[in-house]
Formats: sequence, structure tokens, C-alpha cells
Amino acid sequence: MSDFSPLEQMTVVLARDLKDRELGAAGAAALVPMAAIALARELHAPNLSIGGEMFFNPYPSRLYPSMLDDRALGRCEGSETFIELFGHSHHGLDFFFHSGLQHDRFGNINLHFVGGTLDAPKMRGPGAANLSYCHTSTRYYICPTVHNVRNFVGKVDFVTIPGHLDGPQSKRAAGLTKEGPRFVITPRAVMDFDPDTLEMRLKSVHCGNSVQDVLDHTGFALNVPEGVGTTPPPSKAELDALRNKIDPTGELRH
Amino acid sequence: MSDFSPLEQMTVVLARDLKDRELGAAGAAALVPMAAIALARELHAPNLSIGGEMFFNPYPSRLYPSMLDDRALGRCEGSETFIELFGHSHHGLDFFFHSGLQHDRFGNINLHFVGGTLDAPKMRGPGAANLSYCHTSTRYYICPTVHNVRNFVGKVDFVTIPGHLDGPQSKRAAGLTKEGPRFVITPRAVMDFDPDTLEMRLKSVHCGNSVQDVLDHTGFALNVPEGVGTTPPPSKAELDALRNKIDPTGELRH
Amino acid sequence: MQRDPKLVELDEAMALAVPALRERPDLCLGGLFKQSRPVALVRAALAAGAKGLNLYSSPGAGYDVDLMIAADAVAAVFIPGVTLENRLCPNFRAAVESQRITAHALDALSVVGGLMASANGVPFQPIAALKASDVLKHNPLISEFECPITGDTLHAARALRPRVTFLHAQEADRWGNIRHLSTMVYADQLMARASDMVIVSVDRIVEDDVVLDDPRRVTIPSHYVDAVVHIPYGAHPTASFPLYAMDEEHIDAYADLGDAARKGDPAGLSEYLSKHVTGAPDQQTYIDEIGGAKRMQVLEQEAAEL
Amino acid sequence: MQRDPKLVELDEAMALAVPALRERPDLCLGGLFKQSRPVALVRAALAAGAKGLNLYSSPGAGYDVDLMIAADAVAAVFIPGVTLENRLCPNFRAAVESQRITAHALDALSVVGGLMASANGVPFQPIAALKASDVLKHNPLISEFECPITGDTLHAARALRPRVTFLHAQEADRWGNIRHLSTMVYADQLMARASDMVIVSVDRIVEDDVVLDDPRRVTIPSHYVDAVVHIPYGAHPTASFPLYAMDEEHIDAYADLGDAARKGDPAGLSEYLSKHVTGAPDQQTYIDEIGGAKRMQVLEQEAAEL
Repeated sequence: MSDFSPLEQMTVVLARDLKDRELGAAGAAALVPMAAIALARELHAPNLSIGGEMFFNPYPSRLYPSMLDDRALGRCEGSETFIELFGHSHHGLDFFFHSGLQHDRFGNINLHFVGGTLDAPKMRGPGAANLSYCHTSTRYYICPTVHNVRNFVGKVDFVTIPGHLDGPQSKRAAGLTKEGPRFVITPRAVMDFDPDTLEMRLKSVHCGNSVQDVLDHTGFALNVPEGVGTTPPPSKAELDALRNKIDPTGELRH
Repeated sequence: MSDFSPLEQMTVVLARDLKDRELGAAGAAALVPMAAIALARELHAPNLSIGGEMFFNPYPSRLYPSMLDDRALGRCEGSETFIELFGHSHHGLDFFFHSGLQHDRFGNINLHFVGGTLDAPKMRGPGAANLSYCHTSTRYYICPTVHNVRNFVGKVDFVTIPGHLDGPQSKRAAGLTKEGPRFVITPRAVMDFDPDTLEMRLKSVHCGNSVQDVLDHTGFALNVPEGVGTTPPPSKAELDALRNKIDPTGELRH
Repeated sequence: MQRDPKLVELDEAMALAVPALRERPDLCLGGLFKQSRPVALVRAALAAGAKGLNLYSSPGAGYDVDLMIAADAVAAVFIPGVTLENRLCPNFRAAVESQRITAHALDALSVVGGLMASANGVPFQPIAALKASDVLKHNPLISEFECPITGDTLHAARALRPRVTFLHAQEADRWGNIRHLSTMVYADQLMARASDMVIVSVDRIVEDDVVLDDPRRVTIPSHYVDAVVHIPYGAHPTASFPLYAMDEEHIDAYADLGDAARKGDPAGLSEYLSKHVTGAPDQQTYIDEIGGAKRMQVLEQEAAEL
Repeated sequence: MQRDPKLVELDEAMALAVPALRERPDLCLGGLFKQSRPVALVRAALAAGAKGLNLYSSPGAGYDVDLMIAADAVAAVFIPGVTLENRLCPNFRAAVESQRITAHALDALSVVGGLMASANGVPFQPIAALKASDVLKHNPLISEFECPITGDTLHAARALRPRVTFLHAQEADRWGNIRHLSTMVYADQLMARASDMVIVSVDRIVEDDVVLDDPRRVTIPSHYVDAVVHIPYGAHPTASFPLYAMDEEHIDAYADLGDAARKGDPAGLSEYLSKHVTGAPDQQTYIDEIGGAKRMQVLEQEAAEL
């Protein structure tokens, strides 16, 4: 057992990749993303702005499983409505976060159904509100809080959120000109995408997990480049900031 | 000399034609129109709503020469911005008010220039902000506070606000399906439009003016139907409400 | 002459809304996920026999939509995201999987764009930010067209005009001027501008001067409102910030009943519906049954502590 | 690390705005007619040598636009209504009549629609409410197209993206979160969302907590703002409600000088410009010269009595 939780590990990995002066929002499954943004603001990105999902620069006193309501975000520097969100969705953000029922080897995400068809699904998912940030924003992160053979599949049953589609050619043909998914961060590992093929590959494995663990819990043959190491664990400064200032109620450790 | 001013006469004529439960706004030269709306609300139209120009149901403590600012209208039941005004301009109001540099025999209004061309005008006017209420609203009123041979002309130099264009055929061809200008109310008289030709004609003459006065001050041969009478003067109830509740500083009498 | 108030009783509001929905069953619901959903109005419409509805909302909905599906009042759902956030909507899921309702695959911009077009009074809203998702292949609200300015292929979201919109806000005056006190106002204002008929429930009624002393706090002027109904805790079990928080326990218990029904045991869900919905209790009875003043105080305290 | 404030000195703001306007001279001005116009920013831009400007605004403008024309800084005016309301704008009129500037014949929806398209991030805004006016024959902001939904002929207002927008509001915090306290907010928020660069003058700076305690009062979040400048009475001689009323006497006296210039006697207008504009006095000097604290108190009193 390490002295930090898998969600804390995810949070610090995400936070480290967010830059000062960027603008971004947390998306729907917002616990880890919002923690990551708050941590980046606290440590190295004081001019990072949160915006694009109706709240600007909130100051939550703690984290909540859902992070898109007044309870979590009511104390903030301004609020907008869906009209302004329509504009942000076109102008794009610097970063955004997504996760789904299924994620495939090219980073495509499915939130609509598993098995059957859209009209007669075996299992109907929630759908997704905003599809646009995935291709209008500079980049996005995939960060599901579980990682198993059912939610990491070779090919999604339905492309709710386009990732790299079927690779560079199809991405170009579809007019997807932004980076798309940069990293996939799960409780087990960090994945990125081979720049030539845009296929998912292992980047690093979190403390307490082996490469084989990750492969066993991934529903397709994940590429493992040479020299894959361990994800740098949270530093003391990161953990202190996270636990004292951002997540005092320990939502990331439950 | 009558015991009421020409602007007070104009106000009561306009107020009498506004119905309960209607929605309307005052337009740019708003002193008389706003007084008329307020008088109608006071006397016979308590459910008449003011809206469409960013203020909803204002309660001005007095009248001002300009009636589109916080000074006049800041105490109100809600405020909107130009985005909502864009919508109202499409949906239309029940009534609106216009006046200009020139008004012609078909009720067309010019606010852009007199003499020369648009690019090289002899006299450049202010232009106009909102052109749409004139044909999206159920009807409008023309109510200039002067009436002379220069501002009542046979044909305007430029159609800023379309009235009845060149009559029924041209109006139909242009897709103007609403009533357009119903009455022209000036300090001298009330005019309406012949339903067959849509040409302006005298309807009634205010106390203290003769038919000949009106003709002498109109720059085209105004039709005078048989039996044109005197505009019913303000009643005591109308004048009392106007002077005590709506125009305590006597802006309509200056 | 006297001005007519728009403040009416709940049954009067339903006498407006339910026949209108019979005429054209497009119902739009305000709020977002577990916040400011017009739940009391939804229960009343179900009790009054609303059926065959096409449901619209801001792009995210949950409990109330699931409840209407459980009550068999829904034909189709035009809402991009339907979820209880921490878990799936059981009756939504079950009804789609068994093909009893149609759940269109949509995105936020199509719905918001359609409401914008309706509010703006134009036939459509151009959208330039939809690419490569399978959602585009099935979305009935949009169509491709060539941009008259750039020549690019864009999407046109057709004006979306709900026949009736239900909203919940914290305050109104008797004339129907609405005041949201929450930080988020969602798409409520847009829906009010986009709809044929707007019915609003509010937790409390304020004096005229409260509105006039701060007109900028009026989120929806009465012009857009057909009726306002005073229903304390009218959003329960969703939140009405800053007055009371969402009742997560209630929603979770409901979802458990829904999941049981989905798996073949509908007794609990039926009882829930007959107690809270078709039994049509008044709001006080409803509150008493879901935990009474004591439970409300917990939710108020939670909202006040934020 | 520390967050960088967006609160800057006036000359720093001009060091951003004036080069940007040299690059693309499309300047948009906030407020409406005699309310909340960013007059101090306009004077500073004139003093800093802004030239050849294309002016945009909410659909109605007056004094500030006339002043920029008097200072020979304007190439073209894209504003539907240019008027002092109680009288014509003398320098606007004179410059158009002598063909020194182009005053486009426009309507409100074309300008607002163009700003909406820019704010929404789409190439154009459809307009369905323009018919039969001669203004349509000359309007450079719109073009006809066939509606992809109805087949009707509509107008497309091209996205209108000002290079720089100047706004005036009553309050801001040091981070650039703007609070309009006036009842009317005009098109200021729309312009902020539609523009490349946004500079805001405010009458006063508030503590961070004032913003955080009431986020719904923030009219323009700092995301949209490039710089905020603290300029007390920065809207004078226009109004900044509820703090001070418009200085009708000042505007009237200015218009008299403008009318004299139009009729061949430019001395008074030249003196006005060299004293208040090209002389580039700081705001305190300007206020002293236009009547000082005593005059300001009169305008404050007038606003307070409403």
C-alpha cells in the first residue's frame, strides 16, 4: 500500500500537465479533474482560469462527487448560462476532460450504449452533454476512475466523443485539427498515443501496479514501449496542498 | 389658447388607442410615447406591458426628453440587453412609435439624410437603431413633435422606416404583412391612411387649429375627407392623471 | 382598473399546461441535473394525466425525467445527458433498452442552439463545432448546410419551441417577475424566451418593492411567464440553492426502487409513484411524507453552510 | 507563485490598445447614447494618436463618437444611430456632409447579430426581420441567403470581431472581474465576448470578497478582460448610473462649439480638443477643468435622487 490513493495519483499527474495562463474546465465526471485544476492553480499555475462550463474561477471549500452545481462552485468569480457555453464550445478551451462507458485503442469514448444498437441497446448509458470541447479545445484528457477489460476495449460500440478515430488519416479526413486526447490517466497507469499511429500505448504505471496488471485489465493488446517506468508519485508538497487546501474531506481517498 | 398643450393632446390621442394586455415600447423619441403608454396603464390598460427595449414595466417618477436610460427607467420590473432585443425585434410587439426628419404621404420615414445622396448628403441625420419593429409589430404610430412643410413631404429622400411604401401593391410585394403605421399624430392634427390607397388623410384637427392650418403646414396635398372634425380634447380625468401622476414636472407643457 | 396577478394555484396552472400539452406534447424542464428542477410541477402534471410527452431540458437531466418515464408519461427524450451523475437513471435505461421510449442521441449545442433560434425568432441557429461524433448521424434536431459566408459545411439547429416549459426558481412577485437567487441559472432564461407557455414554481413570493428595488435580479420578467405558483420546496428532491440542497438520499432510494423494478420487482416503485405522484398529494402532504420539516431543515442547513 | 492582476495604469492600457488598433483599426465602444460610454479611454486613445478608426458600438452613440470625429481619428462609422438625442451630432454631421468620413447606413440587428455571431463563434447570425428599408440596400454587414430550413430569403450578419473594445463600468476587482451596477448593461457583455481585446475603465475598485460574495453581479468575468483601469468619473460627460448622471450642460456646450465649427468658426472646438483631448491631462486635471468636485457632486446628487 502506498500512502496516497489512486485518485490522488491521477490528480497530480493531471495537475502537472496544466500550464499557467491556460483556460479549461472539468467536464462531467469532475471530481478528479476539478481537484487537478485546483492543485495546478495552487502550485504552479496561479493565472490558470476555470471557465467554459458556466462557473468562472470557483473557490470550492471541498470536493464533491459532482462538481457542476452551486454546492461545489457557488463561490466563484462569475457565472454564465448555456448561451455563453455555446460560444465557449465554439471558441474552445486549452484543456478539457472526458471519460465514458468504453474507451478504445484510439481514445474514442462511448457514453451511449453497450451492445445492441442505439434504438435497441443492450445497456443504455447516460449520453453526453457537450461533445464539442473534444475537438475545439487544444487538448483533452481521458480520466476514468476505473480501468478494466469492459471499459478499455478495442473499438467502442458508438463514438460519443471522438478521440483519434481510426488514426491520423481518418482524423484528418474528419477535420479534427487539434491534438485530441493527450493522456489517458486511470487508477492503474498513464497512457499516451503513439505520434505516428495515434494508437494508445502505456506511458507509466502507478506505484503498486505492474505492467502485467495493466495489460490484464485492458480489453485490447495495449502497446508497451521499451523503458516504461513508474509514474512519479505525488510529492510531499503536492499531497500537502491537495489534502490541506483542496480535498480536506478526503473525497479522493474514499 | 386651450388649457392643455399640443403634446398633451398628442399623448391622450395615443393613449386611447393602446389596449389592455398589449406589449409595446416607446421608440427613440420617447417623451410623448412613454407618456401615452403610462397614461393608458393608469387609466384603462393595467395589464399593458412595456418591453422590447431592454426595460420591462418601468415606473418613472417623471418624464425626460430621452426615455431610454436608467435616469428615467431604472426603477422597473426587469432589464434586458441587446441580445434579448434582437429576439423581440423578430417576434414583434403589439405597438411601437416612430418619427423622423421626413414623413411622406404613405407614412414612410426618413432619418438618414435630406438632399444629396447617402454618401454625399446635404444634411445628414442621425440614422435609426431599430428598423424591425415597424414591420414585425402589429402596428405603429408616427408622432413627430413638429409638423411643417419640411418634415411632411410628398416622398422621402430615403426610406429608413418603411411605412406603406408606395401603397398596397408595393407593400405586398415587399412582404410587409402587418398593419404598419396606423395613425400620424402631430401637434396639429391626427392623420390616418385611406384603407384602399394607403395614402395619408386628415382624420381630425386639434383644438386651436383649422384644416387650412394643417394643409398649409403639410408639404404635400393632404387628403381631407368629408366631415373631418376636432380631435376630442383631453378629458379632465386624462389631464389629471397625466399631470399628477405621469408628468409632474410638466415636460409635455414646456 | 386593476392589474391581474399571474400568481395562481397549482391546479389553475395545470389547467393551462395539461391541455396545451395534449395539443402538442413538447415539454421543456428547467434547471440542470439535481438543481432547480421543477419537480412539484412535474408531479402535478403526471397526476393530471399528462401522457406521450416529448421531453426537452437544459442538456443535463436526471431524477424528474426518470420519474416521468416511470409514470409512463413519456414518448421520447430529446436531452443529451440523462443521468443521476453518481449512477444511471434506472427507468430511463430500462425504457430505452426495452424500446418503450425513444432516447435521441443529441448534443448540447443542438438543443441550446435550437432554443437560441426560437428565442431569437429566427428559423435556425448555425453551429460550427460539431464533428466526427456518431451522435451527428442520428441527431434529429440538426441538418447540414453550406455556410453562405465561408462555404464551409455547418449544422443548422432548427428553432426548438416547447409548447410548455416548467421552471423552478427561488422567488417571484405576484405579477410573475422571477428571481433566481442561485449562482447558476442554467438555460432557464433561454427556455422562457423560447417557449409558447411558461409555468414557474417558486419557493417564496416577495413584495413588489423587492423586485423594483433591484431589477437586475429579475432573471425572467413577467412578460415571458404565463403563471407562477408558490410551492415551498417545489424543487425537492433536487436543490434550490441557496435555500436548500439536493436530497441525495431520497434520489438514491428512488433509484434503488427503479433498479429493482428494472430487474423485475416493481412493487416498491409502484408504491412510490402512487404515494408521491398519482396520489396527487398537496405539497405539504408530500413534504410530510418525504421527511417533513426536519428533513427540510437538514437540506436548508446544508445549503446555508456553503 | 502569485496571480497577476489585470488592474493597470491608463498608459499601460493604451500601450496595449493603440498598437492593436494600428494593426486593425476596428474599435468598439460600450454603453449607449449618454450612458456608460468609455469617454476617458477614448480621450486617452486620441491623445495616444489613434487614427483612421472604424467605429462600432451598441446601436446608439453620440458624444464620444462625435469627439473622435472632431479629433480627426475616424475613417468610418458602423453605428446605426449617431445622435445627441436632443440634437444632431455636429462633427459627425459635418464630416459626413463634407465626405471626410463614411457613415454606413445600418440597423441594430445587423450590428448586434454580427456581435452575436462573433461571441457564439459561428460565421454568421441569421436575421429574419429586415424588410423594405433603403438601409438594406447599402448595409455592408449583411448579405442575403436562402434559409436551409424554410427556403425563405434571410439576411446573414457576418461575425463582427472588434480588434479592441473599450467599456466603462462602475466596479471591478483587481483581477478584472467587472460589475455593472446600472440597471441597463446595454451590449457591453456581448461586445466583451465578441472582441479580440477588451479594456475597461471603472469608477472604483472593490475587494476580492465583494465579487466572490455575489458572483451573479459580475457582468463580465475577467476571462474576457485584458486590462481594467481605475478612472473615477471615467464616463463623464456621459452617465455612470447609479453613481452619477450625464452632464447634459457639458455635452450641450460641446455641441455648440461643434456647430460653430461646422458653420466656419473652429476656434472654440479646437480649444476644447487641445484642453481635454490632445493636451492629455490626467483624469484629475480633466475633472478640475470641467467643473471639479463641485460639478461632480451635482451629477452624483442627480443620480442618487432617482
